[in-house]
Amino acid sequence: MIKKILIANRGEIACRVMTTCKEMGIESVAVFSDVDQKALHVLMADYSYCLGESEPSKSYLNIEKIIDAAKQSGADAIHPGYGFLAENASFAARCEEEGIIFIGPPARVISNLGDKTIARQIMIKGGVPVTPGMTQTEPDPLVLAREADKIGYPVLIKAAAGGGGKGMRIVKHPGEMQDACAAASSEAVSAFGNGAIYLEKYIEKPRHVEFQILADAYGNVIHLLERECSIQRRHQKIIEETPSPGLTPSLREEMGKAAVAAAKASGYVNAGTIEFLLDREGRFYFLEVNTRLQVEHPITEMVTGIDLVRQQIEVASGKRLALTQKDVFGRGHAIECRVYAEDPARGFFPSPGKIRFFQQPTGPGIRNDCGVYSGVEVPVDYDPIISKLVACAEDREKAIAKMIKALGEYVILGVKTPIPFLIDVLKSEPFAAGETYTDFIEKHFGNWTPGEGDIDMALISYLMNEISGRDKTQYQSSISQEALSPWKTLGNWRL
Amino acid sequence: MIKKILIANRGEIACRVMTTCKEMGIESVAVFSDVDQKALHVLMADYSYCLGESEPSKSYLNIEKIIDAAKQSGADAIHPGYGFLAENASFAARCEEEGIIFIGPPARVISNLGDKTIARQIMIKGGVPVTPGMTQTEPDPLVLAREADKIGYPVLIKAAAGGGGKGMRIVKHPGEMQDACAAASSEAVSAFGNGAIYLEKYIEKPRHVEFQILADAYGNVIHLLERECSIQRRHQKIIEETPSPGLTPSLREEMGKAAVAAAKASGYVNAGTIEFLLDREGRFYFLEVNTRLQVEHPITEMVTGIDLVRQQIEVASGKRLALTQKDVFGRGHAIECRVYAEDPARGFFPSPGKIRFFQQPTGPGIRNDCGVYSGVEVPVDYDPIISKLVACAEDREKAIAKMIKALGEYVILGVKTPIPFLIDVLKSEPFAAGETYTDFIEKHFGNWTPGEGDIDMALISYLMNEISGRDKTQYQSSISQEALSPWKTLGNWRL
Amino acid sequence: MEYNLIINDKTFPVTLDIQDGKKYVVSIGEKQFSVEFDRIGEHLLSLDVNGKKINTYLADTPEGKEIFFNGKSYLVIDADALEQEGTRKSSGGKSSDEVTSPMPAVVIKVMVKEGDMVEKGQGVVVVSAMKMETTLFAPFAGCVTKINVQSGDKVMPGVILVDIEKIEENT
Amino acid sequence: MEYNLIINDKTFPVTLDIQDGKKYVVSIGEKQFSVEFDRIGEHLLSLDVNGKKINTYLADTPEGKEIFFNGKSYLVIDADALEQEGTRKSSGGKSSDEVTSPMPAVVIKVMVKEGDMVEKGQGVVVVSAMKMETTLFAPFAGCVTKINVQSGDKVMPGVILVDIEKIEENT
Repeated sequence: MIKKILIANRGEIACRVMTTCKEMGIESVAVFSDVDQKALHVLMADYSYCLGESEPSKSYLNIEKIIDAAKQSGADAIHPGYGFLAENASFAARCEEEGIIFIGPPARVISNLGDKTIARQIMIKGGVPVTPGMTQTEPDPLVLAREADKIGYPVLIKAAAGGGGKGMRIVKHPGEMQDACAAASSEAVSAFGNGAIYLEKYIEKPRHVEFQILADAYGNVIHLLERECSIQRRHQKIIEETPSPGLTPSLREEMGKAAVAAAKASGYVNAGTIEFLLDREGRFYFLEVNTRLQVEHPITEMVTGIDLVRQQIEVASGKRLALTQKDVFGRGHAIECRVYAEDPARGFFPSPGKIRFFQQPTGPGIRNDCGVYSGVEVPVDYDPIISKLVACAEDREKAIAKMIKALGEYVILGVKTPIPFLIDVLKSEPFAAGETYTDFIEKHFGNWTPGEGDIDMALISYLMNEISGRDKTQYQSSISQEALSPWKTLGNWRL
Repeated sequence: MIKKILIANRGEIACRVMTTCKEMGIESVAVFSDVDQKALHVLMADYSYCLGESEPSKSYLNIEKIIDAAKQSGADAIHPGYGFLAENASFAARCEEEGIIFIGPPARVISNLGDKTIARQIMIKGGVPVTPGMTQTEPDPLVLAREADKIGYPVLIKAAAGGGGKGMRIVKHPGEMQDACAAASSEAVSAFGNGAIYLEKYIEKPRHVEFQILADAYGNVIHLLERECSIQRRHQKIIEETPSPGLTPSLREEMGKAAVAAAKASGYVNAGTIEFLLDREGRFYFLEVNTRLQVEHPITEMVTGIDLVRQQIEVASGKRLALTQKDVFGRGHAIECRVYAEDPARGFFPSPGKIRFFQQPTGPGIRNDCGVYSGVEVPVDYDPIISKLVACAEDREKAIAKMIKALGEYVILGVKTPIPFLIDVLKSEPFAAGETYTDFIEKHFGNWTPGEGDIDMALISYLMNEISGRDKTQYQSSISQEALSPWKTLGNWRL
Repeated sequence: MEYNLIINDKTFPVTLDIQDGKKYVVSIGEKQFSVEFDRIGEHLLSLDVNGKKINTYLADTPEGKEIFFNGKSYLVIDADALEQEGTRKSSGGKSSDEVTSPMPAVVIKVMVKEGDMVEKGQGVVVVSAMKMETTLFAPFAGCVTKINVQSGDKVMPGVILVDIEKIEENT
Repeated sequence: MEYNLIINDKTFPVTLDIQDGKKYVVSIGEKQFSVEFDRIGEHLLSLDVNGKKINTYLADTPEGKEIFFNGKSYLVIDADALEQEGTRKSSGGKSSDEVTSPMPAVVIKVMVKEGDMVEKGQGVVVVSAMKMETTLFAPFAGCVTKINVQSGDKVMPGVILVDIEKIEENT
């Protein structure tokens, strides 16, 4: 069994992994860059290793330094979290070579599924529905245009190495083909160092629905139901929920089977996510596999009651899955909001800086996977996520109400956050109606502004604080009136 | 529908009720005594009314003042919480008279079930198993002795108005009968103003197992599974869990049916708890009905996913139960620890005072129903509960591990708490084995002492704090280095 | 007491009167508010405004006093104090003729050339930082007088990327 | 530097050496610890002790410095500072001849009479407060010289309920 895990990550996800480690009696090792010396994940760990300069390539992306830290600390295993090295096949391979357990799928699986055309081929062989399109990359725009004619416009040009919307172009008319190919390929070169592109049918106004899967090393695969992740800005999810408002029980069963088939076809081991696009007619198409713990995994944990990190660690230890498909059932409805240090009023531009006051919402059905605390700096160097707030209640309407209440009570002073934006989205008619398609933000909140708010109350607060500031000495001295404690009278022996 | 609720209580339970009010869009009105002006429940409310002097009879137990506050504030309904006026039939009747909805059962039901002998008669009629014993009070010790001979020793003398272990005596031999009757009766007089006693078979080494029930005004009754509450000190529960380690599925079903029968027999409406004693042979006996929200209700909410306060409010609004028995199923295992301001090393003596620093544990599956914050005073005037910490996980073993971790991270400085005691109980062999009988604390932890602990680490901390204190000016000046923020460079327009 | 407080570049004259020991009257324009409060901690005030309670959280930031309640933050600045300080703050409501990056970043694209006329809010430069690209917009209508960077340049906060000469609008 | 620190009435001589800028060596008896730390907030230190990390929380209380980690609190007092102050604190380890209630309470029962000999830890008075009854015990063996209360009396903290004259033990 694993006794000590190095977490090759930072922020909320490193903290999340350590929580389960501690419950399992496993020691945790944090790694950190210079700017993260006082980061929450460092405080939470049993041991910590400094990786040096803050630049990701010199710290959290530096394979040599991380392997070295694992060896020095005597860690049996490495958990990569998400981002950074989580889907880096060479890192997984390097761990395998060094005899360190990589908590994730085998390097070969990461590598195969990381290439979109290979992944498509695997899925087609496994009988998983894919969007009509090519299974090979193609440099010649003329060949691509012929394929587009066969599939029918609109089509989507995609980069083989793609991710995060980079190297993607929608083409609605044959005339746009040549320019779009050139643009997508050059974008892909600069983003991934690989300009290879291919072409798929473009699905209009889809939902993004993904299935959580769990697989052990003995061929047992189950799914843990779906997550709907259609609320995105710049191709990044910001609100996720489960169950999806777009699924019927029979569609859920069908998609779940496809997800399990996808995992089996790729020889998957450990936790992973099969992403699908779901069109308005209830047809679904394989999109990609995320070969790691997903950012939005907590909503699955809330509705299934299963700790996914524990499952990951047990599978990585070589254990068989203790769960079968019939042990998995969802109850209630969970919603996650991603809370970044960013300014929703100015194009979600990052807003790093010192958190001057921080107070998390709490209460029944509330979970906040968090990586910061009062007084800490959100550094400019990394993804500016502060936390993921999750609300779970009996049904969707109650979960929305719970989330709106929790967001309203989430105090983060010193950096901007999307909280007022998230509240407006959750209170909106189309969200309440479950009309969550991938164009949701663009369509309904493209021109969002925070609005005036309650200026009067802000002015009143300012004044009362000024007034109270004058009494600050008095306030503080009352704090130190310790002499009045009844315990003073105990004399010098204890009851 | 109810629009504004006055919560006739304080502390964590008042806060708990307000949380659901807010999620339901219902305004909340707090009442408070002079010492509670800055209490958390006052901060959380939309409106608040001062009741005056801290003495309970002049504030939280003062029916006139509370009715007056409800009228002044325009509250439609009153939620009594637990304790104080929660099981006071006159208060419920008074609310009925004033046209204010009392969120609890009808006054008549409270009154009937509050008298133990009447309650026994109701249960016998309803076919609910009761401990062999008398259904009438009896002043003559000779008559009581004859009854005891019939039932067989040991027997338990109980006060009709009893509660909290007062007016109770175990009698093992006929010779002790006369003295025991006199003692129990006089104790009952001074505790309840009513010396009436009766007699039951004494169940040796039982488990305390209770069932949560929900009933609407139309005769629909369901149960929400059981809670095991055997870990008690001075007849007060300190650790509760669900499911009970002592129940088989068939016994659970049988007891659940008895609980529903008990509720129906008494004409119950709203949420309530049917308490049973369970003997070593799996026989169970009606103990009493708690005609209110129970302190330990959160563990039921965790495993069933149902918000009991919401159900209470909806039933009180005249709605039919939306749930049927088949909608209720438990998942996972939940444990609650009650955290009081008290000193476990000195007979659990209350330890009121100022909370100098407070930091709640958080994380997946953790809930802390809390009534305090950093800097608040725990007053000497009331029940010294700080919070109820709840951990929920896949199974009992994991829930115990989660609770031990959470307790270890629960920072409460300034007042004593039972946290080290609770950790030792949860780590103990008999607890792990589920050997939770009502004599658990007495048997296994009667002579508990906190132990030395890690003196070295405490000394080291002290020294490092001293060292760091010298640099405090330096530390504080680094806090105010605001001038270095990159945002400073934004100039005078905003991006 | 009279205050001039700035929120979102608007100045609000506000008066504060002490009614008795604990009660205050705040006047904002035509509106009057009866206010009581308790200080709960360094960052928290519990207010009672016209009988309704609300908790507000406060902290000092380089830009002014940040005040949070009901899921929304407000930046409040005392105009008089500002004047006394004699410094210009970012929310002081005056104009600037500079486009700078708010943080260390790489220039991805310059979208204008010298001599171009730009509208208020028009994209001027695209920079990339913290794993995301962002467009810097013109803060007002004007004429681009100088471009100091090109695609690929690393820029630090405060470096002026593009100079824009303002054309007065009717506001 | 040398310190004499008191925990649970025991005094521990401790020495502290600064090794380099950030490293310290703490010696407690025969044991040596290599320590680094970061101050995280007013009440929190992040320590690294012999390579293993631990967070400890601290606050001043009237009785001394309260230190919390791993679910347990410790009360630490600087014996030297105590001496300088010239005051006796409750954990100072000296004797008292008073029995007082720790809070406002009602006397339920007096279990001794004047002239009684009592053992250390013997129940002396039962009081009721905060919904519970508690027994006050004799802090040491001795002779009851005076009883100042009777059943039903309301007592305030600091009121001496019973005077006990100490009989010296061999400790």
